[in-house]
Amino acid sequence: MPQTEVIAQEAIADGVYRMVFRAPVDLKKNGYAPGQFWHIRVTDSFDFTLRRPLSLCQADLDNNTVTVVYRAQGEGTRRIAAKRPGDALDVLGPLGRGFSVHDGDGRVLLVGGGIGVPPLLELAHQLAAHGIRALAILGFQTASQAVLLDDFAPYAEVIVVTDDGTLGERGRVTDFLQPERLQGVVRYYACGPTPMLKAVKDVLAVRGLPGYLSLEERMGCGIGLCAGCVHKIARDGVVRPLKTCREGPVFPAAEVVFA
Amino acid sequence: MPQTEVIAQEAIADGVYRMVFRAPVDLKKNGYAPGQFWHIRVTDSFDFTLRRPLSLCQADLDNNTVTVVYRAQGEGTRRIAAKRPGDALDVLGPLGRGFSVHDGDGRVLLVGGGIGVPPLLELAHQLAAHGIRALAILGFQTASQAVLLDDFAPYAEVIVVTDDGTLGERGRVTDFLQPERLQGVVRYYACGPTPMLKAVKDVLAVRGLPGYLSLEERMGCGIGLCAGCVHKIARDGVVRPLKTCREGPVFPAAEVVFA
Amino acid sequence: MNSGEVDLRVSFCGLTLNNPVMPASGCFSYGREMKDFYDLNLLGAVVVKATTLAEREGNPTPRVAETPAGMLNSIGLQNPGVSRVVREELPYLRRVAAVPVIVNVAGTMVEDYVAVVEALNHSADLDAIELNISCPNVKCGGIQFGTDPTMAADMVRTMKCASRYPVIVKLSPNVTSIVDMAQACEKAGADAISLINTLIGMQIDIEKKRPLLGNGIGGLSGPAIKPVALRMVYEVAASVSVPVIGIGGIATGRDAIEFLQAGATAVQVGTANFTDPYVCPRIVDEVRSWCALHEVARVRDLIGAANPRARRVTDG
Amino acid sequence: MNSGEVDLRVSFCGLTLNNPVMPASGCFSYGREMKDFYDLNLLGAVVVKATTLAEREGNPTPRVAETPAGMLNSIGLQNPGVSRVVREELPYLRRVAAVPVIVNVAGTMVEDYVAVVEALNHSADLDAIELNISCPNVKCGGIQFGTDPTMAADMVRTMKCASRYPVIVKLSPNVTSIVDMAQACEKAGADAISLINTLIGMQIDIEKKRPLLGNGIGGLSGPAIKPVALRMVYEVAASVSVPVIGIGGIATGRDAIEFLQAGATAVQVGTANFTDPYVCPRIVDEVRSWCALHEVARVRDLIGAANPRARRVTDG
Ligand SMILES: Cc1cc2nc3c(=O)[nH]c(=O)nc-3n(C[C@H](O)[C@H](O)[C@H](O)COP(=O)(O)OP(=O)(O)OC[C@H]3O[C@@H](n4cnc5c(N)ncnc54)[C@H](O)[C@@H]3O)c2cc1C
Ligand SMILES: Cc1cc2nc3c(=O)[nH]c(=O)nc-3n(C[C@H](O)[C@H](O)[C@H](O)COP(=O)(O)OP(=O)(O)OC[C@H]3O[C@@H](n4cnc5c(N)ncnc54)[C@H](O)[C@@H]3O)c2cc1C
Ligand SMILES: Cc1cc2nc3c(=O)[nH]c(=O)nc-3n(C[C@H](O)[C@H](O)[C@H](O)COP(=O)(O)O)c2cc1C
Ligand SMILES: Cc1cc2nc3c(=O)[nH]c(=O)nc-3n(C[C@H](O)[C@H](O)[C@H](O)COP(=O)(O)O)c2cc1C
Ligand code: FES
Ligand code: FES
Repeated sequence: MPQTEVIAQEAIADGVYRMVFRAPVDLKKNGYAPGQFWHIRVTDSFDFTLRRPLSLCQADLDNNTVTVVYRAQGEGTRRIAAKRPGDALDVLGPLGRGFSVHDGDGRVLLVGGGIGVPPLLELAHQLAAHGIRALAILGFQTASQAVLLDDFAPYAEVIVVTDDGTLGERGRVTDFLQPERLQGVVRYYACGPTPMLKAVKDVLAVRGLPGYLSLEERMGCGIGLCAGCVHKIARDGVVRPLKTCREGPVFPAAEVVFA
Repeated sequence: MPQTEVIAQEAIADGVYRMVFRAPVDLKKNGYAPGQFWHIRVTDSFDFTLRRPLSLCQADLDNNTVTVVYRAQGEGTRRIAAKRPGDALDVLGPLGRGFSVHDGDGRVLLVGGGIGVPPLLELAHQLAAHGIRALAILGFQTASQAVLLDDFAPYAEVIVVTDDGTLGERGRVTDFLQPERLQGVVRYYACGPTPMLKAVKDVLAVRGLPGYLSLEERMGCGIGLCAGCVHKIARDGVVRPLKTCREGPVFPAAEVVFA
Repeated sequence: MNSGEVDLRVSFCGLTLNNPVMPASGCFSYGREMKDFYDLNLLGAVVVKATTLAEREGNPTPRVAETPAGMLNSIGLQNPGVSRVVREELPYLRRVAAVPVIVNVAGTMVEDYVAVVEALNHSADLDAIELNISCPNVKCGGIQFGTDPTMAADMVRTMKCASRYPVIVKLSPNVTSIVDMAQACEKAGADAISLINTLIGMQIDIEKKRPLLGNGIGGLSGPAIKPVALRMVYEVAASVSVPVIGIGGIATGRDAIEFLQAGATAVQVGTANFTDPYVCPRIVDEVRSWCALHEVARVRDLIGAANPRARRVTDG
Repeated sequence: MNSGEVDLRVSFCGLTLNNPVMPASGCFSYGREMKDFYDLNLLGAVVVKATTLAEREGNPTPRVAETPAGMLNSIGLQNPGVSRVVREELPYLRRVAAVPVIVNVAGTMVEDYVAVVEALNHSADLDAIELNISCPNVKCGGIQFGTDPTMAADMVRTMKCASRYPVIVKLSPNVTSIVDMAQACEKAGADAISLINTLIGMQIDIEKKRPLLGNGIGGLSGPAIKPVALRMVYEVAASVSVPVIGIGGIATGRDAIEFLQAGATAVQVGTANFTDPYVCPRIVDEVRSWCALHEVARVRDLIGAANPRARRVTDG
């Protein structure tokens, strides 16, 4: 049953919220992967016809709760941000295919941009649990937008980058992908705006590094009914628009076709 | 400014609520009349396009607050009933023309049906303040729907009538308009469902008793813009559809034309 | 940019509006009520209720119903008739507001429309007429003109001859091709096109097992219809050279900007006035702030910005 | 009355449905996903996504946008093509659901439609076709058939010859007269009429100054369009003798009952599945409870109850 409840809600940066809710399924039994998402209904009427997809940021197995971190930008996410502990929440998930952790990887790279950073936290956590070292290059527009830096610290070596240099390095995440930094890195995982994903893929493809991209397409249903969320994917020799809500949102970078 | 706030909200009968809110105007300076209404916005978005008209039930001049009593029947009133003390409330009012109290009246009759009872409370209060005695015949479907009986007691002699006899007399309010009961009554005031208003008017017109009816038409704007809320009124020799939100909702009974 | 520096003026039909926002016909009566809420000079212009030759009683109640993000109305052109409008309403409106006044004209037959326009010719208290050939609420009424390009064109030609004021033609969305309608009206001499009027809709009272509105059907308006209105404005703006006035579901500054970018020179706000009587001046403020934030010095530079095929129509 | 006693069955085109509720085309894919949410046998029937002759990629993204109480889509008929549908999808659906299956058929030219229907004739895994002459999202596509009564009639006649399954014709609301369209289709042999498909709409991304959807325009659906859909169903039910299937904005049992009372024999639920995947069985429950409370022993007795001119169409 999708009906669950909000456990905690707090603003953690300028317009960015962290919400904890009781998982709508038994996380242990059901299983879940970093990079999967939750599809959250905005209100209990049908005025908001579309749910809002938010990525798993952290899972707490002991309490069977989930954390999402999101920017309240439009009408829907603002309504979600107005929900208080104890309020009912209609959530579907965990949905889609997330990031795969490859046992035996020595060192991997995480690249996050803006609100693409939160989904990498659960990944960092799981990588650490598998004994895989991670370098996380986390980019934000400006210092007041930066989130979760302390949370990453236990699991990854972190490089913070801001467009305006108000925190960490000044520049874009792609400015920090020099070979000397990526020593020993065998795989990468990226989540962020499409232009960033494309740039990251282009730079790292040249080095022959395999990786995963988490795509962000507007979703209708989130569960494979509408074909609203497709992205062109090259697989088995053909390029087809695949549903990112079912086959993704995470795809092997090599398969993702950018226009 | 219409933006005000909820002070109290409580269920007082099966599906019936009493809400107190801060008046959006200074009641003392602005003035108000029993039978006037408040036009309440359901949410702060434009999804509910129409406000909900609710009658003034009580005014508290010391605190500049207003009480409305309403049935949460449809989606809009249910949302209003979900508002909690401290929540913002967008209210226009007091709107329309209410009941006139005539100094010098000895004894008057109040006839209320169902959710038409609450607007008569402020009237009863003002009549008493003018030293006018009132007989209130208050009808409800059943005992669990009866409201405000104790509130009327200080201001009026009350006869309670229920359709099923579960409280007070069994029957309809019009069964209790016998001449012996109405000894000395010089005027009447009625509020309730249209069939009741029509029946009351018919019975009392025969006796030549002047009175007022509070009409209930579906409203668009509540402030005279749309002509949605009209009722046929015979005035100055012509029958015209007048806007009940501006010229009413209270009209002299003799003017009200029923189909 | 400071929001005080934004030039909000737009112009069409020889009229210059201080800003592109006006209340839509039938949602503002004649201004008497609204002036208690705000200074009507804050508006770009005012469009008054449909005026017919004789007084009209309108349809039986209920006349309004709420729908998801919208409403239905079946007012049916209740109005006091053109002579009282000219005598009592327009002079009053002129007194309280120094902004252009547009009178919405309706009727059943061409002769009615002509007679209304001739009566309006004798008044100095208006600046343009808006030809309502699109009201869904009058039985054997204007609606036919509004769904047939040839009839519409004939009507527009006749009106242009009859009227000493510019003629804005208001289109019905209940047609297969809105572009055919708009082009026919333009060819026939329309000075501007306004759209859309309401979509025809219905609601049923399932307890009573009958349509909820007294008239059975009604006109659907409000945010629900905004996507349809915007699409039609976009298409029409790309197909005619006269100015287009956008109407349908506008409730915020962002909505108004969508219509401007689609190619509308100005916008009308209807249903939202019922939800919030202060909505028109608020939309003006929101448009101003958005322009300032986005360094748009003149609001007219937004007209058609998202519609490459639209002529950016403004007289100025 | 006990809700267990309510007879929810309705029938049309020789099919008997256990209840009048089915998911609408394009909002249910082929059933693979929904069967994880509930037992598909709870549905009255299933309508699958539009099927074309060849595989289609559909339109560029974004393909969906939210609007007030509605949404826009510009999927553009993405589907694997009829041969894979017949081979992979329909047999699977038959296995997981013992309810009637209706295949929505689309194309660009009449020959395409014929070829799809011929391919479907070879399958036993469906019970009716729904002729989609109304999709707004294919450029030189089916939409023309859907706006011209003569073309629609020709198409229906051809399909009736070609198909061994009953032919339901799905109408576009983007026309001046829905009744003309429906009557033309009935005369040409349509076994039933379903309506409405989406209204054409648009949204603009004002920051980017361009239409939000990759395709520019899209189809508007959801509660916002319910009043338009209901009005059209009411009009069509009063003008044809074949069964009518109501579609548009249905999200609750009360909505479904409005359509039944307007004259629909059954209803389809589209957009509401996205808001709440459990909506179809919930609507069935709500209809059942309402009937029990109102002492309606057979849901088919509600058909046309609010529409005196409607023939109460149900085979049973
Ligand atoms: C798989 C996936 C995971 C995501 N995870 C996160 C996350 O963890 N944290 C976070 O802040 N954001 C996340 N997003 C983006 C987030 O879903 C949007 O910001 C949000 O839906 C916007 O809704 P709104 O009400 O603020 O905006 P509105 O403008 O009201 O939204 C209108 C419609 O557009 C869609 N939409 C608008 N912006 C976006 C966008 N950027 N991406 C996708 N759909 C959009 C909405 O879902 C809705 O359907 C994710 C998106 C996807 C596809
Ligand atoms: C002048 C006036 C004063 C009123 N005072 C009170 C009061 O003090 N207490 C009280 O309980 N009710 C009162 N009513 C009735 C009350 O306004 C409606 O019950 C309420 O609007 C219904 O809204 P809803 O959201 O429950 O129903 P919905 O069905 O969601 O409403 C949909 C639309 O129909 C209108 N509507 C539905 N039922 C009625 C109705 N019976 N009368 C008028 N409009 C209706 C709504 O206003 C709204 O526009 C009054 C009505 C009027 C006209
Ligand atoms: C109550 C009401 C009355 C209306 N009366 C008229 C009218 O007299 N003449 C006219 O041309 N349009 C009339 N309209 C249509 C509006 O002017 C406008 O075209 C339509 O409502 C769409 O805009 P909106 O969504 O902002 O309301 C009326 C609309 C409403 C809601
Ligand atoms: C995402 C989406 C895809 C659709 N695809 C189809 C389709 O393939 N064929 C079709 O006939 N209708 C299609 N429709 C239209 C629906 O079947 C339905 O007619 C319309 O959405 C109105 O119903 P609703 O308001 O319940 O969604 C689609 C609608 C949506 C929202
Ligand atoms: S969002 Fe509907 S198929 Fe992916
Ligand atoms: S409700 Fe609009 S005029 Fe009365």
